[in-house]
Amino acid sequence: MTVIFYLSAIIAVAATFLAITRTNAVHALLYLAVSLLAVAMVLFTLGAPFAAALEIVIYAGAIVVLFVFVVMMLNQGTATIRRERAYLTPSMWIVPGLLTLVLFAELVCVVAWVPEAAGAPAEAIGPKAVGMALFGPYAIAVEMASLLLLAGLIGAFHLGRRDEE
Amino acid sequence: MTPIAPEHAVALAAVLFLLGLIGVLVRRNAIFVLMSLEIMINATGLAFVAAGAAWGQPDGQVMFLFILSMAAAEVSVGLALVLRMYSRFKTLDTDAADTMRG
Amino acid sequence: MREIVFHLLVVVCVLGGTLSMAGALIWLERRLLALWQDRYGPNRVGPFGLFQPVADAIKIFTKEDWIPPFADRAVFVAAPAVIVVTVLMSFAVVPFAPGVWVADLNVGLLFLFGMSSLGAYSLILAGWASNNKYSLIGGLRAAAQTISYEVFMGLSLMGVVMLAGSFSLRAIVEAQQGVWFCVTQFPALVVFLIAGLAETHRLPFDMPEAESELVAGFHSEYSGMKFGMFFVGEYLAITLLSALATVLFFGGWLGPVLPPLVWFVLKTGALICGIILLRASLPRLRFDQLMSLGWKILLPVALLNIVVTGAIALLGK
Amino acid sequence: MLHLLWLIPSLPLAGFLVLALAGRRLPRALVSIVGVGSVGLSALLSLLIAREFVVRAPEGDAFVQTLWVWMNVGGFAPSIGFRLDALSLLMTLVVTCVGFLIHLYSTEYMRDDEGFSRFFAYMNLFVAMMLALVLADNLVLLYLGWEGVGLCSYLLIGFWSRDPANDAAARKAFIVTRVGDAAMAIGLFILFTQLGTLDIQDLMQRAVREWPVGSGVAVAAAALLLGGAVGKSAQLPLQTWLPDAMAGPTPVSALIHAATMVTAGVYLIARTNVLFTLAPSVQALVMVVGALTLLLAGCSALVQTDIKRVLAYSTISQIGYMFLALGIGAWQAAMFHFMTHAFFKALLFLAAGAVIVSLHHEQDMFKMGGLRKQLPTTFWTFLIGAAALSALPLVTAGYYSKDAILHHAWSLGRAGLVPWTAGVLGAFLTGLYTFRMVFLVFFGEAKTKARHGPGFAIHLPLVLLGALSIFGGFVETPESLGHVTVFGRFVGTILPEAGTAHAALGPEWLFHAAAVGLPLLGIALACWFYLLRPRTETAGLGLDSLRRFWFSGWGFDWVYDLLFVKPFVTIARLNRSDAVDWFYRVVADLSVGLHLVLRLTQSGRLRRYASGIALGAAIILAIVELR
Repeated sequence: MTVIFYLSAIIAVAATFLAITRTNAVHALLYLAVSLLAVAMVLFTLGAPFAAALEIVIYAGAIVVLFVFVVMMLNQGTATIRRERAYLTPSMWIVPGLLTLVLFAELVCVVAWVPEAAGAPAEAIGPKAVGMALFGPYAIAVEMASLLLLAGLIGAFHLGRRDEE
Repeated sequence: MTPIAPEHAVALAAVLFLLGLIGVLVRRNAIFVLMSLEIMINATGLAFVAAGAAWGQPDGQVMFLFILSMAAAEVSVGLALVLRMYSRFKTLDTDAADTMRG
Repeated sequence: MREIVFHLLVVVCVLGGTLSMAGALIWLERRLLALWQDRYGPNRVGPFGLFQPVADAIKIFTKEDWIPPFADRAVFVAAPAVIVVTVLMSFAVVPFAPGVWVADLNVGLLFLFGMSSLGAYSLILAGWASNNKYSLIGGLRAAAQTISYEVFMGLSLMGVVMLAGSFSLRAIVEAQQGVWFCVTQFPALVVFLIAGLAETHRLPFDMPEAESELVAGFHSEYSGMKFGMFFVGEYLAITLLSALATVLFFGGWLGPVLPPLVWFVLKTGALICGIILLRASLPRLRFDQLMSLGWKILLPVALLNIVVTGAIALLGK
Repeated sequence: MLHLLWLIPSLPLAGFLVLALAGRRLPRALVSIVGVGSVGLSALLSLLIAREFVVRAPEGDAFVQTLWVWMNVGGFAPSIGFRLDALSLLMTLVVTCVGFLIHLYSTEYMRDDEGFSRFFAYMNLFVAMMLALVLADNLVLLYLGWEGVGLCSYLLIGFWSRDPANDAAARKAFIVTRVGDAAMAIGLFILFTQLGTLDIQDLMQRAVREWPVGSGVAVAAAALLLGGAVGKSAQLPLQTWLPDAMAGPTPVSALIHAATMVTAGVYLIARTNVLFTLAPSVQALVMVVGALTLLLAGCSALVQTDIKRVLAYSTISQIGYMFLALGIGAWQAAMFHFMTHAFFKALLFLAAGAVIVSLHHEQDMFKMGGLRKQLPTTFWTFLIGAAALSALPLVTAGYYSKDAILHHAWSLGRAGLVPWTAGVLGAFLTGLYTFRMVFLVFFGEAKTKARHGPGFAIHLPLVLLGALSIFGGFVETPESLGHVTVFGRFVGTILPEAGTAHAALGPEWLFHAAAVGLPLLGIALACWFYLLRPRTETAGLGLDSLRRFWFSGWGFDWVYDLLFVKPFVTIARLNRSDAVDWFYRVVADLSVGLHLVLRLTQSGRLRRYASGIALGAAIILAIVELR
């Protein structure tokens, strides 16, 4: 299990790095999908099979497909790839890189200082437990999430409508 | 099943999050920005699940679910905006959409 | 040790069985279509043309495996593999008979959804990588179709999950000891079959390839073994769909007298024949019809089914 | 039947909602049906409920219906609840029935107005709010109705808002009554902090239990409530808004004067009579206010030229009568006079409206004349109303109600001398100005040509109200005239009976002679000046300055302008460029400067914003860690 975890983690980081550096949108999205699948594996090894399954179904299966769909709709050809390459000059990376390094150092400190989690049971938390929690103490949050999704639906519909300009 | 050290899982989440952040900061193409945002959101969810797993509670996965639904809503509106942007500016360069600058 | 050997045996059998099933299906479909359409079909190679798939295989393997120069090479190569892999992965959680399964996940059904949604990548990427406008349109159609119909498929099965109380396919089969879910969940069965057909891009939902409008759509540029993989993938998907319908709605291996495995194969075979019959008898829909069918009919039906099932389950407690 | 009580205010409210939301799109016929029908149904329902109430009186002579608790804050839990007893039933009947007739009248009066549906929406809301006011079982709901009535009066007085003068009149009505409302609100606060409830019945019981007669708190509370009543009922010193309120359409004037709004003050005092009994000094103040108002307004009515202003002053004067009655403890007589006044004042206004509309919106009496022949129905009904207003003996409702008040004052002995004198003098003035109006409008030579007479929707309310103005008084007659006590027995369950323990001021015949004689004398004088010897009004008496003084309503507007408006405007003008402004200007300049700096960050570059966020996160994290 531990081996799988670290393997998946390495794949996830590598694929993510590739995803944000590609110039071809579809390639980047494929790397992103790989990264998400690897994260799903990580989730599985963390004892969250439900989250892992949803990660695949919704992230890899729906969200990224939606991205691909949009990229294909806009299908801009090789000109954009050249432009992307022009955008990504090495100097662009300096400030974000430094900023991120600082943040990373800080985050590592935070994580390192976290007190040891008391008695973490090693067994997986299945969909039933999640469901009980969802529709028990988190019922209001579920309602809010559904409202959010409805708002997203309406918003996307409204924005996507082609009105006469 | 040997438990994974939660710090390592959280550290993975941090790395992924920061990679996404770099993506947001570096890329100019709106689609890549959105992608990077998705990476960041996903990393947050991973951190929640890792914390939940560390404490043996389902709450982490519950939060992951909410993050998931938020990401879905975000991406649907975001991509619709990208389409609108493309039809308005004929480019996906986020810097082109700066007509509201001060 | 014995268990591990048994397990390995199951894995090998499932892999071999399903792949050879795909080959057999090619023959079966052509024969059945010919029967229903009042013509002969393949009948020259071997008795009843039984060796026709072998001949086809030899031909496909030996053909030139050509990649168009304008295509995106890596993606073009990867695309056909995806569909075969995802479908084969799906078979891992299907319980064929008591004890005869590769894995019994407690999120088995969700795993299936995940695999079927990943399968969409195959068509989309093939369409995009071919760098050809017909293929691109086919890929776009595949994306829209898959994203939409996945919703209804998932929703239709929630009633089953509610009644069985588990995402595990084994548990779902065992929950049908009394009465099969095809009785109690009839609307779900209908929605599931329609959505499943749409997911596998079979007639009457084969808009992504649509020979008459898109010149074979997403696989126009494919030839040789890459084309063969799409072909095999499609038949594997049909088998998977039938097997799933059997597991989810027709009691899986349950049945009197005959051994469980036989029951499973019989039910699956009957369903496969039914699906082939659908292909033989129905015309292709238009794309807007497909979308309105999904969002305006299947979605409400599936939602209603969930609400009613939930209410009954709650009252029955 | 009684449980349908909630429908009475709800029906007009529903009518208002329908008309306000969809009125613009509805055809006029439908607007009329909704507008009139809702009030009509309400009137019908209140009649049925009244029958039920009289035939089978509910326990404790009151029916309470609590719909829901309005709010519940720290033990303060006013309900939306209605209380039906004799007093509120009387008010409800008058409001709905007279209101219905006025609505019916309006369908013709407002026929050609472009704001037809808006008008009926406001009118319906007006009636609904008044009903909420009278039916409320706690003072908070009553206050809601109180304010709602004020709002509707504002909307309706300024109905023809194209003319800024109308707007000014509406604002004046709103602001002047607001002064009284503020006093009333403070009164409510005092009552609640002292007694811990605002439920009217509860409040009265606790007040009697906890406050001795004449205690300071009781006096303060009663005085503040009186302030509210004075504002709403246009009594001295807040009477100035009512004459100007004539700017609204005539049906509105009729509704304000007869059925709603101005009688709210009378109702409030009658409703909280226990409180006023506990504060005798305030009750005496009520009497004084009533007496002064009645005389002042009577004098002003004497010299007006606008027919509606005459009626307005006469309303102030008649409400003064009611206050007078309340002030001397003649609760029943006050309500009786309220009822008859509602009938004949509505009648007079509607008839005046008919005259005005026949004369192409001419309101100056000196340009009218000789309409007796041209508008016979209007003339006769107006005459009935005028007779009732000037308390023509025996045959009119006004006589009986005014007689009841005067008789009560008479029977108080020496204490009743002032109110009695005021009342009788007022009766004389009433007769004089009323018939001055009648003679100027309907007799003499015609100065303006009337167009065709009004139609059925105007005549029917006139005739019905005319009948009520005559027969409405026969429900309560003095001992010497049959001694009918239907009204007294009906209201007696709520309002204490007038005590007659004191020695009367004098022999009975003297009282009757004065009460009958002085109005007749007034009428005779009017007859002399305006019918037999016209054009002698000003020249004959040589009192031009006095006339102007009275015409302006005793100069109250001038005084208020001098006392409040001018100083305020002066101070405001002095204060125009002061240090406070300077301070704010510096603040504004600073923020503009800061904006110019901050604007630089608004580059429109998404990545810069994101970097900013990330930098902020880094800084916050650093702070958290280094702490």
